[in-house]
Amino acid sequence: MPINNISELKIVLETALLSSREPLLINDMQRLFEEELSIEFLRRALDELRDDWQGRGVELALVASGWRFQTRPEYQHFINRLNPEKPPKYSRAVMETLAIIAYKQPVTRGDIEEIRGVTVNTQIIKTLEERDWIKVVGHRDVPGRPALYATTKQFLSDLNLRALDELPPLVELGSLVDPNPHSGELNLAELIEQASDDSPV
Amino acid sequence: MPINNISELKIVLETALLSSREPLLINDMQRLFEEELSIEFLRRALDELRDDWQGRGVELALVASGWRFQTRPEYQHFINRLNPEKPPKYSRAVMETLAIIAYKQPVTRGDIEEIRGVTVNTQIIKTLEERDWIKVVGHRDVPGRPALYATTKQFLSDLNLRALDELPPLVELGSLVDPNPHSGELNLAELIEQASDDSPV
Amino acid sequence: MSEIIDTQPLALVNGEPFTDLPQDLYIPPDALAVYLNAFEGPLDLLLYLIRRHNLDVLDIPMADITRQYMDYVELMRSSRLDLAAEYLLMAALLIEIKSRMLLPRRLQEDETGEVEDPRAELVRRLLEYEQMKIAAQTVENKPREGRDFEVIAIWGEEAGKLLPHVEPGDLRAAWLGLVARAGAHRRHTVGRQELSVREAMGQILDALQTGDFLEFACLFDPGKGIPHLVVTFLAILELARERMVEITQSAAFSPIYIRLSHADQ
Repeated sequence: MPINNISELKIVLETALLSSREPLLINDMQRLFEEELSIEFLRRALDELRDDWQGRGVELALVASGWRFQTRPEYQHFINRLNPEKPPKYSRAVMETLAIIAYKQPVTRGDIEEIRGVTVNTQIIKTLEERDWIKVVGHRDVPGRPALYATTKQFLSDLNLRALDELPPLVELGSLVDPNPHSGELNLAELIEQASDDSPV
Repeated sequence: MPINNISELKIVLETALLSSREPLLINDMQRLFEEELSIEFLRRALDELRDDWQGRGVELALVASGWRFQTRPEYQHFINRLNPEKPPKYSRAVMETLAIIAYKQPVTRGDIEEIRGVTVNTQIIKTLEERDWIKVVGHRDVPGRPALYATTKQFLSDLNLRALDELPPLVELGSLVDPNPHSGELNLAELIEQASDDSPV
Repeated sequence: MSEIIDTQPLALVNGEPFTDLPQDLYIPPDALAVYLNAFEGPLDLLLYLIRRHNLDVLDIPMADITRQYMDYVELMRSSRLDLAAEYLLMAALLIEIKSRMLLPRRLQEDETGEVEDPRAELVRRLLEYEQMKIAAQTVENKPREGRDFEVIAIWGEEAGKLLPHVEPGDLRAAWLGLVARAGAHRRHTVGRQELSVREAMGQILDALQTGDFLEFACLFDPGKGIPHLVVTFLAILELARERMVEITQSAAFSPIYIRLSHADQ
């Protein structure tokens, strides 16, 4: 579905920004589209979008870590009258990064990316560092000398643990979660290969 | 700040609904305001708000646990490009167990086993409980007092439903005959593929 | 999957071109286990056999189905008995129904006035199961939060103030999600012992933060017992192996010193 005009672009940007838990950089937004959209084009759409939201209770704002929708302070008192909200949740990306650091420490960002199969947003590491749950404990002696992350004492006490080995042991999930989202496309050779593989599925 | 007209009301409702992590019931929304607003007035504002969001990537929806803003499925492919992580796909065993609980609730594990003809792995129940899709709602008064499972509001909301009766009705199978008569010549790979394919008919 | 398959004959499956199946649906034993994995149980298999032959569930030819079903179970039994238990139970049921059908019909009517058909109960179960199978597919195809759409919750002051709560179980869940996505072939096992070593590695790195040399012996706390000493020692070895620390000793039996790699840079 290619983007033909700025109205379509604005709809997609609005949808992505409203649904994202973390602020988005222009770079992130470029990844939304198959075709390559120029930064100027995106910038213009964001400016228009910001104007469109004038006079509402929510605004599009540019903060240190990117663009995000946020409630305008004048409307906060309405929202405060609702029940105290349930505490927010970390995104899956944050939780998985934390799990990898907890179970595999000390690890570099590269290690985390290798396990997760996707690049690790700087914001995720920042979030965990600001919470004082992870810290840099050294550098690996390879080119670039990447930082090695480990969990902190704060992390253990916030999770009510005395030591890391009190973390739940990792039992294989078995076949409850389909490991292969394309199981419809399996062919015989693949199936037999899986069957003869020693690792449990 | 009293509410003078429906436009002002809509702005506050929109702000609250966009920023709330949980769906809001009309009761919740009444608490947003110092003055007492009638349910009809709120209802009308919500209907207008829903219309205002037509043609956007985000919609105002009414689900089991209340009103919420959510992205339209047609825009998911943009969002997926931003976040290449795929949510887990549940195995057939999990989905069959869920379907039995959804359509036959409340049921015991024994009931599920009776229908499926196989023992139900504890992990399957756990997976569904952890997702907050099923819960124990009581115990059957027979020896062993087995737990009775039912689906939760969260299950309905996650499937974008207001109530259980919005689930599609069960197919009546009195005389159903395979609509795909086979050719007689079969190929093993195709057979396995078909068998592993989730579609039953 | 591996448990229900002998790896040796599997090569035979690969070696032979099993493209055409005879009418009786015979499946070579080695492929059978693979094949059976695709089924959720005996009812599922039975349904498949019936559907494959385009039979009316309400009019199952018991003899044919039972024979065919027994072929499967026999093959299964030779490879893995425990998997076959539920299937064997079904086989017993099939045979029971078949034998009852061979007996002269008792002209006994039930309340509804119909002559009881020994197949009735099985048919009822098959239909109910198939109904649920279809229902499962229906539920699967419904738009689902997190997969087909997202719930909106933009940033607000209140949300910013409250910190998310995390339970140890959440970490495990996050990890399992990762493993599931990473695919079936990669196995991540982290034992308790390995964790202790990992934790000790972090502590040692932390102790070396100043960048100075520390004497090897300082890193050990004999008061914590022998397992702790062993874990600490293993941690130092692992750190050295991963080139996170440098270990030096100027001469035999002289003190051993440890510092962070490239601490001088």
